[in-house]
Amino acid sequence: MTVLTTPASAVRLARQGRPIGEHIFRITLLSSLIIALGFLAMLLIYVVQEGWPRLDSTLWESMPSIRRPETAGVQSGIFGTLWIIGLTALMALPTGVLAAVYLEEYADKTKWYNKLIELNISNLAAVPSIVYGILGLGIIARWLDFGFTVMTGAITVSLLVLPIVIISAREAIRAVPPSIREGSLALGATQWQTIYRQVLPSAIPGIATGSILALSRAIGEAAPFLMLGAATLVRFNPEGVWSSFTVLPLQIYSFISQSREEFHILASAAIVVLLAILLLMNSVAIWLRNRFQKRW
Amino acid sequence: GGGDSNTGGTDSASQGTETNAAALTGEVKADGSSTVAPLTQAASELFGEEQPQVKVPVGTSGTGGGFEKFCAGETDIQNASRAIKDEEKAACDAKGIKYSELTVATDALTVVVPKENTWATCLTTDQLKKMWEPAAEGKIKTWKDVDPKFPAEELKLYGPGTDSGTFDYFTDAINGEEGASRKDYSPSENDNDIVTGVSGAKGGLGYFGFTYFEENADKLTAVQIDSGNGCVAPSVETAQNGTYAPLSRPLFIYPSAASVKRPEVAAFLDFYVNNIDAIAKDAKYIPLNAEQTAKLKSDLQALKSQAG
Amino acid sequence: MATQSRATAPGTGRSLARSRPRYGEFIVKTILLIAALISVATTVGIVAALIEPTIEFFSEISLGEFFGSTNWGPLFNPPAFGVWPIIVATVEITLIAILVAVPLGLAAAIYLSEYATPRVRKIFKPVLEVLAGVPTVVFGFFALVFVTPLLQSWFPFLDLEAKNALAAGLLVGVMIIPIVASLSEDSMAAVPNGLREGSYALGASKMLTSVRVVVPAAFSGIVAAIILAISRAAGETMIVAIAGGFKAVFTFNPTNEMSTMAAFIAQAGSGDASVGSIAYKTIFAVGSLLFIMTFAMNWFSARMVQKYREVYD
Amino acid sequence: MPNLAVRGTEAPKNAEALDPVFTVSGLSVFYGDYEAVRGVDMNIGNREITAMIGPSGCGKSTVLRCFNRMNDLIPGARAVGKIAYHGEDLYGAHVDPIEVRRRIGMVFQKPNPFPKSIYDNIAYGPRVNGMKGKMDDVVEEALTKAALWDEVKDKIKQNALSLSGGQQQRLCIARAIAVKPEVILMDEPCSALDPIATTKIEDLMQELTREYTIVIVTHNMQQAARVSDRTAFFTAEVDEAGVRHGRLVEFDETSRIFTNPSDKRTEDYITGRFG
Amino acid sequence: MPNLAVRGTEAPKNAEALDPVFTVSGLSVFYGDYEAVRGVDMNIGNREITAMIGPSGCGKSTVLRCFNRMNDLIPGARAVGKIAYHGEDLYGAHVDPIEVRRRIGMVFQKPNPFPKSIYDNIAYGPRVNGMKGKMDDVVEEALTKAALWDEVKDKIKQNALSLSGGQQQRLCIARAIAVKPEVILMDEPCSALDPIATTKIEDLMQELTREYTIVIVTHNMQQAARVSDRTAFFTAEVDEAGVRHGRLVEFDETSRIFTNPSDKRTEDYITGRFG
Ligand SMILES: Nc1ncnc2c1ncn2[C@@H]1O[C@H](COP(=O)(O)OP(=O)(O)OP(=O)(O)O)[C@@H](O)[C@H]1O
Ligand SMILES: Nc1ncnc2c1ncn2[C@@H]1O[C@H](COP(=O)(O)OP(=O)(O)OP(=O)(O)O)[C@@H](O)[C@H]1O
Ligand SMILES: [Mg+2]
Ligand SMILES: [Mg+2]
Repeated sequence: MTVLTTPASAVRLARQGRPIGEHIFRITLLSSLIIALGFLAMLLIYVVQEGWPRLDSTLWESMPSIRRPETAGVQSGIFGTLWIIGLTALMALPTGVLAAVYLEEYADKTKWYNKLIELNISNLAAVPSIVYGILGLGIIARWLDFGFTVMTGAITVSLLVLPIVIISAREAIRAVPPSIREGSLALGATQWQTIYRQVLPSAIPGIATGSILALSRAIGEAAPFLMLGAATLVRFNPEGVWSSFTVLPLQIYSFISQSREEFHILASAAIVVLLAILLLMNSVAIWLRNRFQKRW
Repeated sequence: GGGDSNTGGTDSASQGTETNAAALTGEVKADGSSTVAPLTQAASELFGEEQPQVKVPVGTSGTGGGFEKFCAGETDIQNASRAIKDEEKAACDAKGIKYSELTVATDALTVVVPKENTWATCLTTDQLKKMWEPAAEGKIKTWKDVDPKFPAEELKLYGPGTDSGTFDYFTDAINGEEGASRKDYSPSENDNDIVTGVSGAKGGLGYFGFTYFEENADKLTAVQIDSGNGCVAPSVETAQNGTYAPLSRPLFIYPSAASVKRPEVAAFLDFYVNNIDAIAKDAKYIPLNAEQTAKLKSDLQALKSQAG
Repeated sequence: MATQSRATAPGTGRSLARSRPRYGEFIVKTILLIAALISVATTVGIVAALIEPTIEFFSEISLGEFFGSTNWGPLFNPPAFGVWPIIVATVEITLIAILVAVPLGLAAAIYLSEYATPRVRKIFKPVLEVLAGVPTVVFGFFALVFVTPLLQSWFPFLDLEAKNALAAGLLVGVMIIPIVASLSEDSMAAVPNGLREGSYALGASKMLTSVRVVVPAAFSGIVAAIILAISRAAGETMIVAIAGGFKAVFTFNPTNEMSTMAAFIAQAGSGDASVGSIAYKTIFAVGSLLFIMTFAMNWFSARMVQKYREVYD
Repeated sequence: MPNLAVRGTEAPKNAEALDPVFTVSGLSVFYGDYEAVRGVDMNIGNREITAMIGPSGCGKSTVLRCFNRMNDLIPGARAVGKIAYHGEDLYGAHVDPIEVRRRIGMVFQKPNPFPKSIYDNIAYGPRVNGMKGKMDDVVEEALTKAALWDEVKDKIKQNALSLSGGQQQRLCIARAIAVKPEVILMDEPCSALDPIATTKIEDLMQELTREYTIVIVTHNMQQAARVSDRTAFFTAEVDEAGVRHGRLVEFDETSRIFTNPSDKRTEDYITGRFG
Repeated sequence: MPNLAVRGTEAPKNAEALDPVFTVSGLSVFYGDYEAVRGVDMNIGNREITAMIGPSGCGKSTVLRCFNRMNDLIPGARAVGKIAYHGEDLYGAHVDPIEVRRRIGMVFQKPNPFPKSIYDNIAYGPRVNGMKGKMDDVVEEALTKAALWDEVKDKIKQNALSLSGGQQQRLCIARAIAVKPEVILMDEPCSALDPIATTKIEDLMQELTREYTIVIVTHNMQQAARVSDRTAFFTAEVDEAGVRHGRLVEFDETSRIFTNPSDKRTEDYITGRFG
């Protein structure tokens, strides 16, 4: 092939002094991401370093103590947190997913009451957690007379995270291609059969992600429990839903409030435990997401 | 749905001393002031070694929040850093909750300054009032404003939160009226913040319980208080014998008469009272003197007999 | 044309009528509706919990005093009920948080959506989501014992107090970065690729395409993300309670200790104020105000997002 | 010069469509206030292949989806006029749309297998319809009829998404057959497929027409010419108010439509002068 | 019998393509390890319309996107061989892809106006390219050339998404013209449009070819026959290893391709026996 000399278009295709702004922009973006994650890294390093002396088995084998912080543990807090998370998962996740199914698959979006439900859910997602504490105290603990029990705490937190579950489950359900629904309906399946057997299984990865985000939030909340006046020093594990309890974040808060240095070390160690539970849950989410996405 | 008590033995409660004959079960709910909580917490821990089946959760809803629950019959023991107020009495009466007031320890409110502060070794109650009274707000800005002899170092005030009994007591004792205080100080629920705040500012001053001072004696100096009878430093002795005035104060628990009928509550209270010295030390408060201890024991007996 | 003949049509022998009853569908729909209505019940519950003490509060304290003064101290003697100091603190901390979170979060979102390879995105997004799950007490603790001392030693001239709005706001900002980043990234990813290609085909660079095509097209989603982040920041309790303090003095200086509305509720709610007292009712009045503020903001943003949607679709 | 090979010329099965499965009269379809299709009359003959052709947006899919009431699922969609299925009004009050869809199967433009195994894809329809009997046999039979059995019999438990596009589309046909429908509707079943896969699907349609009535929408005139017995040509007309409505222009034997259309618009369209 | 109206027969502009804009030799395109297109040689003549036709998946879009380096944006995509633009290697080290795209415009299958006003859509390109001068004139000129000015001149500040599909596609062409490119690439520009809009775009292409070189990918043989000067027919072939690769089968004047193709596969395709 003969290489022809360029005729009319004498301007060649070479770079014509493109600004270095392009590179600066890219680097700025990347550093923003790194700064955000840098905070996380710094925080992790700090608490691990601070809590290091107490990161041993007594931490989860013993009960908290005001007398001997140096050998105290946070077992009751761990169990309390696990109880709350478990119950929240049992209550908030099914309710949230069902509500999402209603809104995505059944609700006629032109009806005022469905619009109201939607607006209400997005509003609730923004309501401060301390206000949920007021709700829990006034309505659940007192009015329903559930007292200051695991049940009250779990219901309060469930209501707190419910909007998150609903919103993310809706996203996941919406992401299931309509062709799957049509395919099922065209075979004579009913709507619920279609949802239960096609839509929900396909939406599992998205629902799982949203659920874990919601439970992560539930794990870390202290403010509603503060309002509920959950006991801070509890030297026993909850035995049931009507038992008194405490949760890790609240214990951490009370440790921070103590003046003795040992309590601060203990607080850092407890934070490491809390973060470990959090990371464990997140990895489960990622595992679920990847596993189910691979299959489908 | 509270933990209803079920008993191992009915005899255990009334005999005052060391009743570990039968294993008890049930739950003794305590709530209230976070200042008093360490005492009840320490009691709960020690009691747990004797009666491991009895659960004693200790909440820290504050004296006010605690009284609300207590007068609604939701808790058995109320920790209070101040005496019950009239409206709270009314609430308890309305629900038919009977109780008595037990003084379990003494606290000496300690006024602290940082180590760098060399001028304020002793302050009169008038000087304190001048710093803290509502009228001082925005006016008394430096130490020099308090007393011309002091340097013109900026005055930075730290104290417990306005909702605490400690605050109420201090304002009453110094400013003459409960709750009357300048607002532009740094309040904190967390005494540790006061330690940090005061030790970090040369012109800092704050107050809190004696315990916290002892733990931070390396960072802070305790100011001697002169209420007209010369300078007195806070200490166990001066607090117990009442010479550290007007800043030593009693700490209370309010057991409910109805709850005392339950053997596990009675056993816990017996334990509490009988070991009050060790408990106060463990909680880092100033223990009662012999006379006060005797009164505590008789008060508990009176409550029990009232409960029947 | 065939008129409607009997159900036993020729060639099929079976009618098209329902062969078996299907009550199940109805029951299912009812259960689903109930699940959706729980959220409405929640709102009703919140209002019910707040309304009575709030009304009692305002029967004693006039709206004029509540909103007309800058002197706040419901627990002092004499008490003062000018709510502005805690509103200012709330707004200021929220502002600091937004100043931190919006640039960082948006930049991170643009990076993840426009620049990162799928593998990088797959790693970074979950890590960012971990940041969203870090308990707020932890952020508060970190702000108090690490960030504030750090700032004090780096910028001594700021004269930072041991508790201050700056460190609290900073960490609230870090807490909401993932909300901004993750939701914005979602809406940028939803921008049809055709728009990007259209821009590249005109000789636009990646930066111009991101800034002038993708971001504007995803605008409604980004606004929604920011509004949600603002609500979270305004209502955040533990970080401000631990690191921001409780001093409610009317000031705009973020190096000072400040009490936000949420911090006030937490403080007074766990304090020694006696129930039924005016101080106690103040908790509910402030709670109502905070609830109304977030609700209004969200409602407003929902409207705005809807308006933009109309423009862009 | 190219010449369109027309199946109709070779074997027009029922010249008069004596045995109509669907009788459509005065059918108009609305989306909200918009009348997408106006006044359609046509009969679909038993065990024939009827093709619907026409430019984009003329309402082919809309009409097709009326035949198994898939349009019910679109909020605001509404059919006016009459469609009788074996003489029974398809939109009658007592008619259960779910039963309709079971009896009148559908295959879509883009193959849409469920993200399950091949086996489960086929078994799904019979299962949700509460069919009893040996599922293995049902699956094998359906796959055999869809000319897919030999290709997949060794990997029946494998995920259906791992099949090629053409195999997926045949799977979708097999899935539709498995519930033993009476009619199969196909909306551009080959437009996502390569030529080889297309040929296979076309052969399959010819095969299936022994047992089933087939209605197919296609963009591809060559395809209509090759496979169908009858062809309906739709187009979009602008009315006085400037609104576009789909209309049925001509409906006749495929051979007639492609060799001697009676309408000028049909001729223009198939000779490529238009669209 | 239908007869394809062929533009090429009427006016073959440059019988020998003496003045090639693009010289493609030995072009293969990979997506990762997959060789999607193998060994393409073709020349694109100046101020001609070149059509690329062939069954789905044969690599038409892939080749087209090499001409303005849009493939660079697909992770893993890689072109091997040579494409010279006026003799200059398009993939040379010194070549700036952004400059390439400015000089070689592109119009996509689905109209993709930015969600901005009509005015801003047109002005976007000149602005990002730092062009000076009166923007109003640039906008008017581009819209006029794209035969859209009269229809939109009164609502120039209105959102472009409020236009009809055909108008949107002409807007996209106007947008491409506004940066004063030398070549316009079009990837199935009419497949989302109705027949009337299609006719308008085709007329526009004829018009534009006075000033621009146009390369168009189309599924619609009638369209290729109507508008193009030269036609390239691609198909997909399965190699020994069972992998499908796109190949250029025949490249010639449109009139020749449609009346007297030299390759059997081309003939099969255009007569509809295939695809
Ligand atoms: N869900 C809907 N809501 C409103 N209008 C619709 C809807 N679906 C289709 N239409 C309109 O109805 C008309 C007919 O659409 P239809 O999909 O039936 O056309 P078609 O002939 O199948 O076209 P194509 O060949 O592009 O598939 C079009 O104008 C379309 O815009
Ligand atoms: N981004 C990509 N990654 C991997 N493979 C691709 C990608 N894009 C296209 N291909 C593959 O390259 C081959 C050619 O695709 P291309 O889009 O060029 O075909 P086409 O001729 O334009 O088809 P159509 O007519 O359907 O648009 C196909 O096998 C396709 O699957
Ligand atoms: Mg269609
Ligand atoms: Mg293509």
